[in-house]
Amino acid sequence: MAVENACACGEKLSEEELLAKLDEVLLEYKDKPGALIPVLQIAQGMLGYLPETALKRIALGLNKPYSEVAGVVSFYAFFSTSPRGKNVIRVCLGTACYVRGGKNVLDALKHQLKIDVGETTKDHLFSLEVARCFGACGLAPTIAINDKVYKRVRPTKVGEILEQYKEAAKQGEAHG
Amino acid sequence: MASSETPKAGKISSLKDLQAIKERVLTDTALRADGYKVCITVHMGTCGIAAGAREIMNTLMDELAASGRRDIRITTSGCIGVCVHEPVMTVERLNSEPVIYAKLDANKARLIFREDALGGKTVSQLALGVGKES
Amino acid sequence: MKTPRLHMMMCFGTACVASGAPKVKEALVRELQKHGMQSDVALVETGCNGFCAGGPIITVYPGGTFYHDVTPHDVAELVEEHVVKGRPVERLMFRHPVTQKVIPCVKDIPFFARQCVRVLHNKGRIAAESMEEYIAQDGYAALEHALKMTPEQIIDEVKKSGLRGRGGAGFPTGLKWEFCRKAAGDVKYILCNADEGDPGAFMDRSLLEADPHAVLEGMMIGARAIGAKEGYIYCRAEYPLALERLDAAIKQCRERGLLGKGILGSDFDFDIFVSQGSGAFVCGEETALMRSVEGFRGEPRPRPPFPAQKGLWDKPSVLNNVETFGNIPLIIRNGFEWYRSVGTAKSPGTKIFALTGKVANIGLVEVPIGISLGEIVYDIGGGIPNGKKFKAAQIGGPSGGCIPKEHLNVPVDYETLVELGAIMGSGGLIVMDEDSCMVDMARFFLDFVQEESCGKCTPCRVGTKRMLEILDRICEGKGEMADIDKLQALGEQIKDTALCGLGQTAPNPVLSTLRHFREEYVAHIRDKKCPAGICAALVKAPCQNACPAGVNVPGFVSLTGEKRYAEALQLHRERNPFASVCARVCFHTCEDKCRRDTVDDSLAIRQVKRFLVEQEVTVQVPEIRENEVNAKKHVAIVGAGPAGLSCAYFLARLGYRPRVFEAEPRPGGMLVQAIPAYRLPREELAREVRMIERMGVDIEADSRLGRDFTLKGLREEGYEAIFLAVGAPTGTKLGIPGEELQGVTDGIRFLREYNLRGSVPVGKKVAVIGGGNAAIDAARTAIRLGAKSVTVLYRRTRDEMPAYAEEITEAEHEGVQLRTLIAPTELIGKNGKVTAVKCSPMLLGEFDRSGRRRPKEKNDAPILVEVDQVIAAIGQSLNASEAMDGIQVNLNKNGFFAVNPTTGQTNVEWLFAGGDAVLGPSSVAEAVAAGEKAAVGIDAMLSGEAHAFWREERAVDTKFDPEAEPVEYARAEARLIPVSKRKNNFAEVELPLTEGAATRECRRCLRCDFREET
Amino acid sequence: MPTLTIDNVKVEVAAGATILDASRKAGIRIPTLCYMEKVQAIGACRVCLVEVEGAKTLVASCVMPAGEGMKVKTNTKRVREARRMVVELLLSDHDGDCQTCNRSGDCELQALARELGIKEITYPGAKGRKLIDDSTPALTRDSAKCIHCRRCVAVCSQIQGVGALFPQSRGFKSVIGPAFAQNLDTVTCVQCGQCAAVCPVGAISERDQIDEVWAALDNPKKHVIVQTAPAIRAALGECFGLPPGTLVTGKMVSALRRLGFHAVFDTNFTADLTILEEGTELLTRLKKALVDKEKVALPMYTSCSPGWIKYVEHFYPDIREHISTCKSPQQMFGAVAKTYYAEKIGKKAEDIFVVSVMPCTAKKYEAQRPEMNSSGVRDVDVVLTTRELGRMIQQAGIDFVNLPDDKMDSPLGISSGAADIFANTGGVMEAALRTAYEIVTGKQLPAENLHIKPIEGLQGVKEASLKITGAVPAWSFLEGVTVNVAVAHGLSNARKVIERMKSGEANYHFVEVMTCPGGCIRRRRPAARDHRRGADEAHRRHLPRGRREETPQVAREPGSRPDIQGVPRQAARREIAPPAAHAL
Repeated sequence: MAVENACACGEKLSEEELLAKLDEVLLEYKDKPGALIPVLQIAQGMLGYLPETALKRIALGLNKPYSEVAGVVSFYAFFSTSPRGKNVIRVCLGTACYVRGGKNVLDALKHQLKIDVGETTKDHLFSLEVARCFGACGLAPTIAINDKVYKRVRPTKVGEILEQYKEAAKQGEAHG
Repeated sequence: MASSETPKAGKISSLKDLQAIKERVLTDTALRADGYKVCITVHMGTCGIAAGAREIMNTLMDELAASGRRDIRITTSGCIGVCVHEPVMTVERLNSEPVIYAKLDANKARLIFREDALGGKTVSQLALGVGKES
Repeated sequence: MKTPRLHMMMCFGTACVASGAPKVKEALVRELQKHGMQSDVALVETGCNGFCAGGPIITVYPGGTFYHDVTPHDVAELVEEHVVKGRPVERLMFRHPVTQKVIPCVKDIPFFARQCVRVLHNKGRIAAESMEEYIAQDGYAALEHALKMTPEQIIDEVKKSGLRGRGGAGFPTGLKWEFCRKAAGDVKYILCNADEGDPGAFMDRSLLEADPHAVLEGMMIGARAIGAKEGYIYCRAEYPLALERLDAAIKQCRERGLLGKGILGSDFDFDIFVSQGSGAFVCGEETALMRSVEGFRGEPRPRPPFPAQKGLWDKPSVLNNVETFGNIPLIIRNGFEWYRSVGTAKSPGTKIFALTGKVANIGLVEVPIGISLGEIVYDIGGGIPNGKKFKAAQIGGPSGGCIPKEHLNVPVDYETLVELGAIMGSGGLIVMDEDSCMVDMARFFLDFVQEESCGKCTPCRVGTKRMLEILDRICEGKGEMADIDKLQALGEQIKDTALCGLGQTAPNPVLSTLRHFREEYVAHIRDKKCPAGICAALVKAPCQNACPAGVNVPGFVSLTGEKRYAEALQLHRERNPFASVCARVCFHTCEDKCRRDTVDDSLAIRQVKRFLVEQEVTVQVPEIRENEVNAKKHVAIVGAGPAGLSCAYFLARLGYRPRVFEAEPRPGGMLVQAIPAYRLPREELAREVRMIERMGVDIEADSRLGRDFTLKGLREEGYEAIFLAVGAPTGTKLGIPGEELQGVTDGIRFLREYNLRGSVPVGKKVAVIGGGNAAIDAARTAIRLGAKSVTVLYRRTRDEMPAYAEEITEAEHEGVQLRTLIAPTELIGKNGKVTAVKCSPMLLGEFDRSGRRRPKEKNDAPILVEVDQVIAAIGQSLNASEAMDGIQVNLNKNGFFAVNPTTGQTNVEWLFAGGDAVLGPSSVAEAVAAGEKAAVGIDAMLSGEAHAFWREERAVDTKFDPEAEPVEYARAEARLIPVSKRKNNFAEVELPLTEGAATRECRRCLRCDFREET
Repeated sequence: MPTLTIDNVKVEVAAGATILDASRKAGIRIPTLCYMEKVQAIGACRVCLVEVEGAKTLVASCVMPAGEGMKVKTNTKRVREARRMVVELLLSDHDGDCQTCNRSGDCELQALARELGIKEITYPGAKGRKLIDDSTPALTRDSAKCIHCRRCVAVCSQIQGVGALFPQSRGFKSVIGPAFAQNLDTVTCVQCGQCAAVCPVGAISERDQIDEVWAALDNPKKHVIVQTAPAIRAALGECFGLPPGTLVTGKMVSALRRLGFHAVFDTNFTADLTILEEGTELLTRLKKALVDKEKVALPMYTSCSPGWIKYVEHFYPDIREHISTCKSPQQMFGAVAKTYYAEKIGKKAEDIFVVSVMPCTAKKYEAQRPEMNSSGVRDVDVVLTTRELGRMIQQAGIDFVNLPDDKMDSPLGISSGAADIFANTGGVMEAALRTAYEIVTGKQLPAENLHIKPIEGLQGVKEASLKITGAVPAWSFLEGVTVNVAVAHGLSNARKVIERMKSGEANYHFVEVMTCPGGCIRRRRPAARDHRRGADEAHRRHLPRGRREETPQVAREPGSRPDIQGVPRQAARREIAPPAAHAL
């Protein structure tokens, strides 16, 4: 589920290079049955999201109408066609989390970040999403920031959690 | 410290292969079984460790591995208050009174393991007493 | 390499990893190295252990010592004590939720002990990524066996086992396989549905994480049976760990020849591929799943043709879910007879449930099919935490329904659940307590299916949207009564017309809540009230919502915090005249709903009020809107209890001059007759009664309906409306032999006699029968009046007693003895006087319709309790016909007056009723609410419209900073006078808080009522 | 051969037939919306629900196979209420401004609502997104009117192989449309109008250009002329309640004159020209290939179907050179009208306003192509569809049915029989071959020599071979040559031909492609009332009419027509568009 657009060495690839890599993938998958969804998953893994250029390339490469590719992309919740923030916050609204106050946590996040679900903050630091169920109902209510799951989150603790990421971003800037 | 996967994994192509793996792994994971026939407790209080309980423990584990037995459990416990007799261990066979062995060394431990735990005979010359600690 | 002497099985399931299992493991490695014991201990990463709420979890073998909630800080102690010294660390062990006794060993913990672990037998026992450990637990033996069978024999065995698909609908697996086997074509596929997407369900994830090979083995056997050479596992991308383990397991199988050509030396060629789902719930539907694997939008198509004929890439295909495949190796290895040894005849075997929601032990449980819901919730789940009451269990996710407490006893099997409007589903079991709003719950599930509808067919695409819109309206307080019928009709039609299983079951959560919780819908629509306090638009603050009288709790609390006591009291009396009474005897449902308890503990609202009323020097009369027309109208109120007096109070505020008739010599009803003075000093009540009199209300005492006046007479005198608030004054009989003996009385008579006349005969050895507040009041009164021993006999356990927990505790402090699980069967007497109570020992059996366990006789020898007085306090009733004078008033099923719940009006236009006479024995706050409603109803009837000006929301101008963190004070403790100083008198037991303590307590309020200006 | 009972009527059907098939056979009508015979049966709209004894829920009759002994009920309370609910739900999500909708009176949803006796919408609520797509010359789309029947998706992807329209997003938020619900011009739409033809409501329709025509007619400076395609005269009558297929040529001409057109012509005139040009071009290409050994693009594909040209530009830009350089009859007419005809009547090209009445929305697009300005201005100004013309006649208050007959104008008014078959699949090729044959041999092609037959396994593709014997001296190099030809209709079939050529599986010299299945004649939409008979049946009954008119004409070979001789040939040729970037 890692969607970082960097390779293991930490080096960032340009979009051109990434698209070239995508072409290699397309070549490999070209004649495989049912290739579209795996290719989309790989592409999103590489690019972090699915920009129009990539989707058109995929449509060409797999010989499918672009409208059909778009129809598939927009059908599945996992795919995103806009870049997401550096940190993706997902609030679990599965039943267990919901009955244990997940909605209040979400409200608190919306309030603090001043964005709605599906949006990204102006500084591109956070994107806010809701998730159906992490399968970690014992820890409800939960939120996940990137791959880290926070358990038993209370609306009042949200600020503290966000602060860590803001701090980390500041440090990163200072160093980078 | 990792799990029991063997690096040199060959093809599994028959029931025999499956059984061989089962035998080997069950020995490795025997500790997790519920039932046991013999329980050996090495008393590893500070004094016990100072007196060499670790060595006793290692010896016993080696012996256990060599024996291939899965129904013997080796555990540790704290000091039982007979510090002068350390290292001390208790061997308890199912349905019989536990026997405390004292002033052990590796050789004695090996002997006790073979005679008592495996053979079912109390090594009376090394026994400190019969009965539960505390 | 040394052989490790300890195996630490570390749960590395998703929940434990999220809880920090990897950090704990790091710490363990470091700590073991420090002791040089890294080779003494094998650290084994297992799959999900099932006890998800307690992660991280470590089970140490030998012995199976179970540690939960382990943090890196605990590791040093764990190594030093358990590893080095062999002394298990008690602090980290499991404690029984009720007895608090430590249960060291995993197999003894009720959560595990009561399960029937078959499919999950490897969970927590083997390293999840080890194929060899799987083989050591007889893994792949079933495959080996199956390869020696003919495909028909395999299918036959599965058919005989009676295994039904665990994905939801419960179609017989063997039959499905047979169809596919018989379908024409050389190329066939077997698919595994691991797209588990029900909110609250994680069975499949856990099984995949804990025992991936079991699923692979099941698929291999299935492939052999149907003749497939390729298999696909469709697993959601949201399960990274399960995907990782699956990939690893498949790789191992390929490397070692269990996948590929000529498996285990046979002619069986087979391989498995993983297909990642991308977040579409509808892909759980089989035809949609196959479309998704093919690379399209996962939209279902109509069946027939069934996938067994035309499935993946139009080839015959079988799709089973993870758990179904997990069952297959067991059946082949152990035979169908063994398999059928648990479960029911129609549904053999076990079912795994993801037990979540408001239950103590959240986690994964495997139980025999047919076990009762109550056993799962209480015995395995450990019951409902925080002393809340079970309300319903939601089974089957968005396609399922709610099972209310009335059905805790039903067996959980496919047929029964369908009968109750739920479905087995894939195994999500969400427990809901009194704080769950069923309308909101239905809305939540509908919102889910609505979001997840593929949009292909009209009923699901548009119909569910319309249902959701109606539910949204209801939750926002904009619903109409006709909406209920619309929901019902539309829901039933969608079920009948939608294209696929998702659409056909989408209305289930709504239909099932409509069936079992219709009154909650009605409350939202008619009363604009969300009883559970969840629906934001209807709930200003949960405490206020929970108050039957609707007192602005955050308002008076924050005013008290600013020491504006007069304003606080005035605000309280806007909705409830009995501030001082309620400060002492209120049930404080507000505190039960207080959100502060999500931080630490609920606010001590009643004690704040107790302090507040103490500050009142002279009682201020509230706002009265004088009205000459109203003043001339004659309104009679029968009964000067809290309901009658409240009705008078609110009528007076509208300018009426009602007259109250009271049968007893003193006004107050149960407040004066039943509640002892040590809880409610008489002067406190009298002050508030005087306030009402000062508002222009006449109270005529010693004036009994039927004796001193009649309803018809009142009518003749010109009374235009009459409010009946006569209470439920008669004690219920025990219905056992010996009740006529001397020394036998009922609780209400006993209390009334003492409270009104100042004396009552009290025995030396008193037995009080019952578990309600009246029983405890009687017991504590008897102690004060000099009884040597007072014993409360109750047929259930202390947990089930309806009396306040704090009252029971104080009673015990004062010397009252409690004997539970004991039921009187006979009162034995000598010379006409009672001498003993013969009792039967009881035990708790099945769940009754109130959701409590029904006591049943234990078949032990009867117990004799020696007594010289018996006070039976098991209930109160109303003898309605007595005073009705031939007027035909409708009664409800409990024998009380039936009224319109919003106005209190009976079927007789001019006759209203409320309080205990309608509800049966209930609280003061409920009586106040009933009086207020009747006042509004009477005014509306007399004047043609309602004028309840006090119901308008008024802003409170107290300061509040929403950004500030909540203050960290702990809940204020009540101050009580010592037992020795109260045991022999009727002095008030509880002392008010100090001003400092009270105002500090007020600042603990989270101000849920606060709304940002927008 | 299962036998089943529907509403107590016993009916036997072929294996594989659906309940819907069976009920039609039994004479019981079941309403449908998303169903299109032989094209789409997806059970999505749920209008065709019936009750089957023993089934847990109602079933969609369009997809449920008829089973032996099945007992079906199509008219129970349960069925009626379910159908009503489905249509009510559709209406609740439908931008129901019927009064202003161009499909009012010709709307299947409207008809269904009336038929089911819907009086109120029980469950009103929020409606889906309203996206108006005006991005193409040919079509307008209004997502708020869409009822998600997906007929357009089926024709666009299955019949045309274009795939411009697909469901986007999911659930209530879903939109049927181009990628991410954007405009048609962002995807590879060929503007063939098949989607508009099958749309049961007003969600996709041809761009309405009536007002532009009125404006021209009202402008005294403009000389407004009209050309009508052959298919119109068999279809226009339907707008006025005449039975489908009634020929109304004379009334149409009268009506056009009353509308104020200065001259009324027949596109067939330039169809003959097209055939002549195309036949000659084929021969020229063959000559270059066989005699001059030049590298020349073969096979030659026909060029009169604008959707097909756009398709090639989108999907196969590398074979652009293979397409005949001839203009389509419509564009030839426009060019001729604004040059040759203009000169004849002494007007400037810019003062002439050319209106075409065509059965095809892509013609609107074709007229807007940048290269279509041989006359220096736009050759064809406005293209109307049959329905637009019908509406114009209604707007003018003309009593169409009782009009007297009138005749087309000369010199552009008459044509050979060859042009009359032009609108049918295979028609262009047959006419062109006949012309070429006559040029080469001086004899008429004996009809029995041309056996155009379907290629086995390839639906919608036919092929034939013609051996040339007795060539006149000028064409003697063709003596004994076998010319291989193929005919494809529907773009997905065209794709098959191209792929076969690319893979070397086939070797054709001449290929006719028509964008629409069955050719131009079949592309028109059945009226709403036809849905009760089934759209396909309605089509079937229209089919023979185009050919029927063949006989009364004067000459069978356009080359022999005297009036064509004076027409400037350069007006007949189009420029090949520069290679467009593969604009997906």
